[in-house]
Amino acid sequence: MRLESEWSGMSVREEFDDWAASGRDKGMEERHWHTAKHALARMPVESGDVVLDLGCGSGYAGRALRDTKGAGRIYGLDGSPEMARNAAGYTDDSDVAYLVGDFDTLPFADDSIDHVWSMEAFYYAADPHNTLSEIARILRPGGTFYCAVNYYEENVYSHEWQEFISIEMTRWDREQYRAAFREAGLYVGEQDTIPDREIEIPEAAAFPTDDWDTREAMVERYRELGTLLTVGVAP
Amino acid sequence: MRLESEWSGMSVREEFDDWAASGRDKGMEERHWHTAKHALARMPVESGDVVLDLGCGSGYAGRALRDTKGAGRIYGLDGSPEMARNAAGYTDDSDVAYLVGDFDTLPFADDSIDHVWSMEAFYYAADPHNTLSEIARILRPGGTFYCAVNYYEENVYSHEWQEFISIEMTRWDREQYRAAFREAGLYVGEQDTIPDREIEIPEAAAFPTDDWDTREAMVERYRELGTLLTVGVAP
Amino acid sequence: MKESLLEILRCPLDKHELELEDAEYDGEEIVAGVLVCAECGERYPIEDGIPNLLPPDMREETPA
Amino acid sequence: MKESLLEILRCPLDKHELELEDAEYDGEEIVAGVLVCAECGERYPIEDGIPNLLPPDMREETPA
Ligand SMILES: Nc1ncnc2c1ncn2[C@@H]1O[C@H](CSCC[C@H](N)C(=O)O)[C@@H](O)[C@H]1O
Ligand SMILES: Nc1ncnc2c1ncn2[C@@H]1O[C@H](CSCC[C@H](N)C(=O)O)[C@@H](O)[C@H]1O
Repeated sequence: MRLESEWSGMSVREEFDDWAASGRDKGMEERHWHTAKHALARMPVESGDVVLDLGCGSGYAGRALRDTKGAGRIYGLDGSPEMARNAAGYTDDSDVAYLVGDFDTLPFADDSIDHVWSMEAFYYAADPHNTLSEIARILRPGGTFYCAVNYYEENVYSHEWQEFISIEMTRWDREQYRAAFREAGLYVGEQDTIPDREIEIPEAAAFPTDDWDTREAMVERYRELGTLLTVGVAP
Repeated sequence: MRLESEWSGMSVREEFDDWAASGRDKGMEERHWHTAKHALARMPVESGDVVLDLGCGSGYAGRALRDTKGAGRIYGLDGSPEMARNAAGYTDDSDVAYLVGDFDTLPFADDSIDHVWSMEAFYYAADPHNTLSEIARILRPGGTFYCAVNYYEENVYSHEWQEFISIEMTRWDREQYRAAFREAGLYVGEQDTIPDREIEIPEAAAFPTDDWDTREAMVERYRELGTLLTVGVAP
Repeated sequence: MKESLLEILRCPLDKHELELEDAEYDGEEIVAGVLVCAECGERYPIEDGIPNLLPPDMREETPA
Repeated sequence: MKESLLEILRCPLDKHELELEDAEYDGEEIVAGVLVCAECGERYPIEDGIPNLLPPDMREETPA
């Protein structure tokens, strides 16, 4: 991990426009796909459903739901105009659209969305409790919120990430996620950690690497801890 | 697979009392644990919650939820008195209790259960739609029904099981499970197949075995298809 | 079974409350007795601490 | 964006409906225009087909 930025006080727009411009949207897509695809496969999306991808980055997740489950319309929302522009550039599908917006002020009508997806983005919300209330507001009854994060308390290897990012990140543990969902009026349907079985882990002799002191640590981070998924269901 | 029984018209009680007497409750526990433990880990059970295990067999699943999540009280219901008796014999925990009952007439008050679990049992219900309505009735709002089955349409290797069992089995596909849950008034929180990564699969040279013609078939059955999990959430 | 189970246990047929009769205890455990539906009067036995709430027609069944 | 998005899109501030002004179309796609809140009058631009619904204070931000 390199020190990408030491500026402080940047906005989501500034920080992630920068990431988009340097192609990090595609790098994240590749890495996140290892676990995201398993969480996406679990979603009870029916053909014709409207799905919102919060912090969509390159937008790969929504496009996958359209391909695999016949989702009717996919909206990818991102706070970075450059991310949304990149995402729009990766598809010609007119039932997939991107918009610029912020997690704390979701620009959608009450009960207008069937399912909400978010990968590695929720913890950037300035007020995550408010974001959950907003999600509960826009979901129709029985709609789900699939919230996937690699940055969480039990994943001790993720704690240092805050040093490299100028936006304040929320680091909840598993229980705090469940409690916050319930506080916002969402039922908790499941919680799980999804291991990344695909990232290549070199033989022991290769350690320390640039990023990992020991093979054990890398195994724990990816094969054991993985991505924390919390599923909320709107009443 | 051997022809265990060719009698017809047996009741759940007769068929499974027989299984219990010959120790098959423990054999099932061992095999089912490979995938059941992953589904159990996902359940949003909080400390103190009341959990009902439908068709509990040896009762291992409920005991695991008490150990790992601090469930407050566990009730295992089974239609076979011998299964319930065996299950009771495997624990001294006074907050774990077993009872004899049928899936179609659940002997519980409305809204009295926090979560319902069922592994490899639901499809024996004489009227599965009615059983789902009964589950929706006894769950409190936000309570979940974790329904895990190895016998389902997409698992073509399971189709022949009906030949060996005298009770009529319901073979739904993934979509039929989701539709039936919704019809009974449950939201669908997730649906997934959980591979069995633990069962030993011999080298190619060992095939055909008693049970499997080819290694590919055995790999598909266990590593790819696995256990179908459908999660319902009570409104 | 403990008495806490009684609080949520209901008659499988009409879902009315059950009354415990002829109870035998071992400490806090009810080891034997009969659960009687306050509405329809149907009787469900508790044997070795395990209540049998099968509807009567399934309980009485004899092997084919 | 297509007009179907307009049906569910709302003002991020007060959640009221938005009216489309100065729209430019490319087939069914709205490629440019302004979304105006029917209640508070706040204006949200559509550029290259992408509506920007950031609240005005986040939209106007300049680099630190
Ligand atoms: N408050 C906020 N509102 C809207 N988008 C935000 C946000 N905070 C962060 N984001 C966006 O969330 C994304 C996080 S990176 C993850 C991108 C994508 N989901 C993936 O899996 O690869 C960035 O694109 C960033 O611009
Ligand atoms: N209609 C019904 N009502 C109650 N129990 C039933 C039933 N049909 C089948 N069962 C019970 O369901 C169990 C299926 S075998 C599975 C047992 C256990 N869940 C495990 O994972 O190993 C048997 O114990 C059987 O007696």
